[in-house]
Amino acid sequence: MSIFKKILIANRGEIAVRIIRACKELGIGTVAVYSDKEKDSLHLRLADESVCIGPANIAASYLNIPAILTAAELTDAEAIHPGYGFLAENPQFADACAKSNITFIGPTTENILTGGNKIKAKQILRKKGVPVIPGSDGTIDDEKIAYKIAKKVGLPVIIKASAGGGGKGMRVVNEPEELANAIALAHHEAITYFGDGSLYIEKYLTRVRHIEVQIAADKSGNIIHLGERDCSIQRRHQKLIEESPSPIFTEKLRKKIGEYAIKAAKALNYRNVGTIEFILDRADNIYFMEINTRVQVEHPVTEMVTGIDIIKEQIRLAAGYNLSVRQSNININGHSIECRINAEDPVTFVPCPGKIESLRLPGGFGVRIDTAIYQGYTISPHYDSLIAKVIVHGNNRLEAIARMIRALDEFHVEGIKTTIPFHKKVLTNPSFISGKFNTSFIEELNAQEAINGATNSPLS
Amino acid sequence: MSIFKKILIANRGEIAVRIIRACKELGIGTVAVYSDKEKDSLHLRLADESVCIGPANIAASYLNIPAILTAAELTDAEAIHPGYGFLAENPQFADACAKSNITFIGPTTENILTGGNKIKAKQILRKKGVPVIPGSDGTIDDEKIAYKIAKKVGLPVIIKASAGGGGKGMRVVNEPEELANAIALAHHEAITYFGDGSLYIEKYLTRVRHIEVQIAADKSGNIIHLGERDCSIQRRHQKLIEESPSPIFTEKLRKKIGEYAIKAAKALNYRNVGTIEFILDRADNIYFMEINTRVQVEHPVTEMVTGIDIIKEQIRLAAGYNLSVRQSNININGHSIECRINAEDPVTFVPCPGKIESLRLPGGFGVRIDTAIYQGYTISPHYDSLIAKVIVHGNNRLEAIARMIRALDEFHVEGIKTTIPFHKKVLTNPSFISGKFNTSFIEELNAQEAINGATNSPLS
Amino acid sequence: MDTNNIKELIDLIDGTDITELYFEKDGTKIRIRKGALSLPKQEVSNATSISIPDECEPVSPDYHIVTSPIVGTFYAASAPDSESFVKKGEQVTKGQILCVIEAMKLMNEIESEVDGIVDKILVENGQPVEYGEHMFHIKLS
Amino acid sequence: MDTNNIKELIDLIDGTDITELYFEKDGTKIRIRKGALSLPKQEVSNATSISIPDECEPVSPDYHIVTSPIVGTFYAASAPDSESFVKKGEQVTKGQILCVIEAMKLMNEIESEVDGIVDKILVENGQPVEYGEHMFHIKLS
Repeated sequence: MSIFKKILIANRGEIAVRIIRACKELGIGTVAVYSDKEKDSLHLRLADESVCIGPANIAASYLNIPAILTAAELTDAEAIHPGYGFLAENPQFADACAKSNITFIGPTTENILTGGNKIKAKQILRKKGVPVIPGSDGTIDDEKIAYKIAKKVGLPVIIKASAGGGGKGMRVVNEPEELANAIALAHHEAITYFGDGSLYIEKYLTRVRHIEVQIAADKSGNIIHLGERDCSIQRRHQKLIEESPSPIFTEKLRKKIGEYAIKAAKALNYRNVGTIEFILDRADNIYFMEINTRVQVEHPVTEMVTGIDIIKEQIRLAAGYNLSVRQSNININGHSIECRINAEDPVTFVPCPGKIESLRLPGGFGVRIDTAIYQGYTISPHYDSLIAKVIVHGNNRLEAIARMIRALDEFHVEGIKTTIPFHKKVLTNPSFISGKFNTSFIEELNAQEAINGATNSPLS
Repeated sequence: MSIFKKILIANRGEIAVRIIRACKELGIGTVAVYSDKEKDSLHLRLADESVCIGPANIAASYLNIPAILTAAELTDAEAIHPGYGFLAENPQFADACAKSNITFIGPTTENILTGGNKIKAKQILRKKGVPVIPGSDGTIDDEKIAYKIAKKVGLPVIIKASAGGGGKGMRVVNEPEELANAIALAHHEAITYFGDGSLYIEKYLTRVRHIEVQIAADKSGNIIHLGERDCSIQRRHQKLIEESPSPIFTEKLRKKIGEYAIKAAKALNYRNVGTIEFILDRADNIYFMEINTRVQVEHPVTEMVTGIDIIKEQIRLAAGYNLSVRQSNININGHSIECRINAEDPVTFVPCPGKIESLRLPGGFGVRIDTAIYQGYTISPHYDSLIAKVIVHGNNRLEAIARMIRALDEFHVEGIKTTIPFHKKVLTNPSFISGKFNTSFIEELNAQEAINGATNSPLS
Repeated sequence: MDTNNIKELIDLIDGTDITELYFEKDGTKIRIRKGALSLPKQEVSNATSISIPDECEPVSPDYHIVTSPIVGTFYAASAPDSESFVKKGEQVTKGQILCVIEAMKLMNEIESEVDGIVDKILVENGQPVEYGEHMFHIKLS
Repeated sequence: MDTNNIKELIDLIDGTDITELYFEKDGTKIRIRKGALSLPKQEVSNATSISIPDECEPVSPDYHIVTSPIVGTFYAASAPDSESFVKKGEQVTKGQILCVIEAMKLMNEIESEVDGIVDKILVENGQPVEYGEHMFHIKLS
């Protein structure tokens, strides 16, 4: 067994750069792939080799399985890292890699399939004693069952697509008479977006916290967790600010959620790194929500507090090594916060691609920048609007917040609009600073501003 | 007692930026000072206010005590941080601040005076049982005494100016007949450069390691040390690469040198932060060399392994707070390395100022950049050639080295020459990687390359 | 040639989207360029020529460039011991096979979209090709 | 070819969007370029003026600018109840005191280096001044 000689990175932007960095530090050769309008992208410049795999249209390039596998074969890459998004949670791709004798850097195809089937995942974990959100134990085959469940768990409920994600195929139901229509609509969306109309029903928990646990598992069955991330600052189910540890977590709660995460990983026979997402309600009840079978955008906050390089660990695990650390050696040091900086209008959140005319990134003690932008680079409208992740570490949460504010003050960018002013508004909000907030924070902040009058907003 | 409302930073470049960052995180207002050709300097842009204090000539601006104090008074700054260099170790300046009721952020005037008088510092510490380099116990008033000492400690010896620094007023003597002439020359240089002809003589220790210990002391007499830094990679007494911990240190040696450092600080009645410099010889003997009564260029490597923000601690101590940590709470986590990137030719080390046409700084996990440069900035020939400090942290020394190499690979700069290629050569050298090197490393590396032929050098 | 001739030339290209005209005859040389040129990351200089990106080599409109539609391995012939599909200087017709690109064990035949003469073959047998990589220049006939 | 021919050429391209014309004949070479040189980091624009740094305001050579030689506080008069050393429109002679700048409790008298008329006083009494800050414009006489 030895580490790979060369890895192809089937992604772009900051995550491709992140993976290339890990490979370089491990002495692994790197192959970047790109679409034909991306000759200036940073991931090409940093990789040892690069292959153009198709036109800007992502279906023909970053989702083009034959092109990516051919690029890997032509460059003698032994493994493919899919990053997040694109093919990261595509079981066909994981399978196709295996058939081409190329290691897919991620969990097993079985893990990906279970992660993608939210009903199945819930069923398995409920049986193993992991609490799940009250609701249907399987698909809702008829409307009457849906009524029964709604009555049992109490309204509001949410209808979800089993194969869903990204807010699609989801419908909240507040009144019994809305149920039939909601099911019909969700079914239609589920078929349209995912080609699978299976639905399930759950109690709709509001004003909760979104807590997730990073896990890692090796082929010998060792499983560890790296503590929790609090991702409750969301706008329309999109995470904006993440932190580790959660400001409201006690050691007791951390131990409990960690045990659930490990139980879940064990039940699913999980391999490689992944994330178990939970809901924490106002009474500190923990409910399993879903499992993400990939590395996540917000993985750096866990790296900052544990000192563990999750991407390096992921690559080593994929190469067949056992975990490099034991649970007992994992300590949470200080506090870390990540702000996702998007090329978007800070008020309307409308994407704002364009050329970066001038750029000065923040730096100094406790500041980490994960980005693929540079002065003179033109942000393409074809891809995600995430342009940089600003990650800070401090000895405690207040130091981390002060550091993030000073880092965002330093972040100078001309030529495009970014969400930096929005982040500053959140970071200086008393509820955020107190740590007492929930998934409705942004919504309520915006509602409050609407009441105060848009003209009073520092962002308008 | 409360923290300052506003601080004037009597410096420029990366250290001014470093101090402004600490102030911002502490909620302290900042005043930058600058010379009239520096309107584009980053420290002005990041500070809340700025005052032009004179022309580019440093004697008329950054060394202009009345101008700096007037700027502080006009802006209502309560304290002045001198950074390093310029007025940082000038007792007249510290005194003048006190007379103007402005807090000098640094040690007492008495500490600065003792630090500047190397003979006195040695005498004090020898009495307190801190080993010092064998040599004269005071100034050498006549040649005969010098002969006697040289005979006693053995050749080679070094003649040093008591008020000296930066390699000036120093003469190595290998043969007895060279002694008289060396004394005459050193005396002449000492008068020319420092206005004080006092000399002392020491055994000249070669192939040793330069080890220094960061200390911090509060007004209540509490003193802590933050472990050692190994600064043995030097070229003509200029540090190029520093690391913490030292690759050859055992826990026992760390405990011993820490005790010496604290004993020294106690003997000198030291306040605020400072550094005790030692020599470690091939038999692991430790000798006190000198004390630096300021923050040092290489302070970040200590911050990276201890998690303690030395500049914040320094400001708090100057404001009258006690130390925020105890010795028992200080742990050395992982390994940190700093490379000083200079705007110099990587082979000849000739300064190379000019406009930065294109710039991409390294980033990602474990990488910290302390710099005041940006794309489009023109490096002035009037100041130091240090343009950026690249600091990395890893779980162990090999990870830190791999991370530094990948960071330097990423560091893209056009328009000026930098010492980056030189650093890469050192970082990939087997002796450096093994950790077995001494202060002659760079000299011997260059000599070896001269033998191999300049044309074979990857840098020529 | 006098200024009248030049006026004629200018009238000729003015209003068209031609950006450069160069003319040389009997020791007389004329170059006319049109349009604002911005040069990235360069000081203002006397250079006013348009920088040509890698992907669009200076091929006159009389030529057709055949690019690779997929990532794969370029094969000039159907089998190792066979003759090449086309040779330099050879006349090809629309629909004629120019080469094969192997990807995922599949042989993708690449046909000519034009009638013309093979002017350049830019890829060697067995060499990997990227998406969009230039493979042939075909002089239109 | 003489200047008339050149004038003709200039008239010719003026009003068109031609940016360059190069002409060589019998050892005579002419190059005419037009308009906009693009400056780095800017969109192509019609602006061709040189950007003027803050410190050198456009003052004609007939004026002398008195700048502060030190950081300090500007005083227009020797004492709070005294008259100003100089007023706008007043004639001053070389060596005449214009103002006092206080720094470190020391009063530094600033003398005029020229003869002329005080055209502008840019600083108010009691206001802090930086090194190099413009204090007076004096119209040379």
